[in-house]
Formats: sequence, structure tokens, C-alpha cells
Amino acid sequence: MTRATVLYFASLRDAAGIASEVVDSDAVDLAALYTQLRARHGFKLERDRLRVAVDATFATWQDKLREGSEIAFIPPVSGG
Amino acid sequence: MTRATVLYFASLRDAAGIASEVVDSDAVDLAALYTQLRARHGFKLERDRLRVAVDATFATWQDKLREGSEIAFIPPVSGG
Amino acid sequence: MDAARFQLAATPFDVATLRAGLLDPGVGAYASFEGWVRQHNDGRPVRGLRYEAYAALAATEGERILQQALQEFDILDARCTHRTGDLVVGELAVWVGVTAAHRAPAFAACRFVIDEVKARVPIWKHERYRGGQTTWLP
Amino acid sequence: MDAARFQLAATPFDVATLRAGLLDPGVGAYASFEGWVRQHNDGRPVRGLRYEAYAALAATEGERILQQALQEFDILDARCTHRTGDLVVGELAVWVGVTAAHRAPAFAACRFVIDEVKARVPIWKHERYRGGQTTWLP
Repeated sequence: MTRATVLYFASLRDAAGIASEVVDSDAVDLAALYTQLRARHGFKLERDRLRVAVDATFATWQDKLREGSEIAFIPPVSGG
Repeated sequence: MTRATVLYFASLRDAAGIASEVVDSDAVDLAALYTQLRARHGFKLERDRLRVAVDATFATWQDKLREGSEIAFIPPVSGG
Repeated sequence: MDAARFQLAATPFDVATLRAGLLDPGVGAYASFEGWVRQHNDGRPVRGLRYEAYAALAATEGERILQQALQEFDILDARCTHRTGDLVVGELAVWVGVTAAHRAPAFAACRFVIDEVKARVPIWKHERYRGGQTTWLP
Repeated sequence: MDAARFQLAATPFDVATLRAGLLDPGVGAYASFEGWVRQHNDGRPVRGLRYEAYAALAATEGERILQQALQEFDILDARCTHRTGDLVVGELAVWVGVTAAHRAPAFAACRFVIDEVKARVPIWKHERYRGGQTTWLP
């Protein structure tokens, strides 16, 4: 099991009801982690509409979970 | 003869040494008037590099001189 | 080190001050863009909105966009400040300022920066409508 | 009648005031352009310059350009103020401000206005160089 912090923003945060949580997961990569958390929180957003970041840097879905890392799922942005 | 006021700007004013003058001219049109005044003041600018205005409205070189009108020869502009 | 070129502002910020930071005797052209909160969006009457950011990532991604602009266009400087928090109709949401010797690259880089900020920087808009409904955009 | 959209200013003018004149709850995008006096032009060190205008014609031609912008682009307003008289390096020479619901027409109209002003409005620039020479441009 790998322990990581997950941050939620915008509609993901509303759906999860929390801004962040610490998870212990056996997900092989970030894609699998999103699948697990999507099932847990009932996220409506498909993975291909999101980007993913690790420790405040954009990452790829195939990246492995790193112990102690901070993971964020990035919904479509709407700044400006 | 037609009497009109002529305004000079920028390099034309420097060459004429005056900002305006009242002229009595028999020029058939504004093109002919410029030819006369160019000869008098030694303007270097060819007519096709200028525009002409009458009473603060752009005019054409074929327009006749109108008594009492205010004529300006417009050198290439360089605002902005 | 200078202040970061990309900034998040949790409170109203002053454009005149940001513009003054770009003054330089080599500048001939200053192009700027501002986004203001409109009273309507897609036909719905907007009462106000909230911008939420993933601040750490927004800072690095915003900075990356401005560095890209400096590399790809013949400009002297490029900066951007984006509001977070609650805004009402008419408030300033985002400012982009670009300086250059000449106007063509200033305009092009200014457009590039706002387009990229809207597309890439992790900031989300939550609109409040008359009647009480709210929604995350897009 | 409102103040004219195109103005000549014989003394330094304040951009913040002009921008404030464009505030409107329908505005989502504000694009602006400013020309500042550069210390070099075509490689020559500039000490300052003087703008001279044929004021009556500049006013009507400037107004015509702004009306054209309002007709040709999906914008809410467009204004321009141009300095006359003596300016030093760093001073503001011209300002264009355009408001719209969306950014694409705001940028396009702002670019249109400054291009047309430079091409059509009877204003002439007289540059003074270090060393004392002067010249009319272009």
C-alpha cells in the first residue's frame, strides 16, 4: 500500500465533500487511483476530461503512486 | 482669382516658414494650387505623397478652389 | 529575484501599479488585456462569482506561460495577475500586460498569454446567479 | 452628447480615468494599447519628441475610425486619446481602449484602431536626438 495526499478542487471537491484526504492505495498508477476514488466519491467526470498533478507539477496517468506525494486531479479549468 | 486660406503642417510648415497664409490663386483645382505653392515655397514632397483637405474634411485633388475655404496639404502622418 | 511575473491576488488589485512595473525606456508598445465579471453569461443573469485556484500549480504553470511568451515573441516583458475569491459584477478578474518595442508582438503575446492562462492554469470559476443557483464552469 | 470617443490631449493624460469611462456591467473583455516614447528609434538615441496635429481634421478622422470599429467588430465601446506637444522618453503618446463581451473582438478592434490612427489621423511626430538634430517622421 502506498500512502499519499489527494487534493480536490471545484466540482470534485463538491462531490467528495472534502478538500483533501490521505489515502492508502494499492493502485498501480494514477489512472487506477482515480478509478478507485471515483467509485468511492461518485465523481461524474470521466478521467479523459481531467489532468493529474503530483507535488504541484503536471504528471501522466501512467505515473506510479509515490509514498508521501501530493496528488491533484485537475478538472477542466475556467479562469480568465 | 479665388481667395483661400492654406494651412501648412510638419515639414511643409518648416519649408514655408509659416503655419498658414491667405492666397489669391487662379488654379483650376487643388492639384494646380499645390503645384503653384510648391514652386513658391520649394516643397520637396511630391503631390502623390500628400492628401488634401478642405474645411477640415478630406477632399480630392480634382476639387475646385472654393472662395473662403481653408485648405490643408497633409504630409504622410506619423502619429501613434 | 524580482516579483514573480504571474501572481494570484486574493483581494482587488491595482492595474496602474502593475503597469508601472513595466515602465522601461526601451518600450514603445504596451498591450494589455483585462477580464471583467459580466452580468450575464450564456444568457443567465450573474450575481457574482468565485475563483478557486490550485495555487502552487497555478503559480508554476502561469510562470511557464509567461516564459514561453518571452521566448516566442519579440517582447520586453509579460506579466499576469489573476484574482481568486469572491467577485461581484464589474470587478477585475484577470490582467495581462505585455511590453515590446513594437506593437505587433505586444498584441500577439498578450493574446497568447490570456489564451494559455484560460486553457492551462488551474483556476476554476464558480458562478452565482440571480435566483440562488450556482455552478462550476465550464 | 457624451465626450468624443477620440480626443487630443495637449498635456499628460490619465489612463485610469479613461479606462473607468468604459466600465459597464456588460463588459467581459477590455483590451488596451498604449504607445510610449522609446529612447531609440531606428538606432538613433531619442531625447524626446513633439506631436503636432491638424486638430479639426484629426478629431473627425479619429472619430470616424472609432465608429468604423463599432460597426465592424462585436464590441461595446472603443476610445482613443492621442497626445500633442512635447514629450520625453517614457511618456505616454497614445492610448486605445476597447470593451466587448468577449476577448477576440476586443483584441481585433483594438489593433484595428491603432493601425488606422497611425495610418490616417493627421498627426506628425518630430523627433529630437541626442546631439541636437531633429527630424519629421516618416
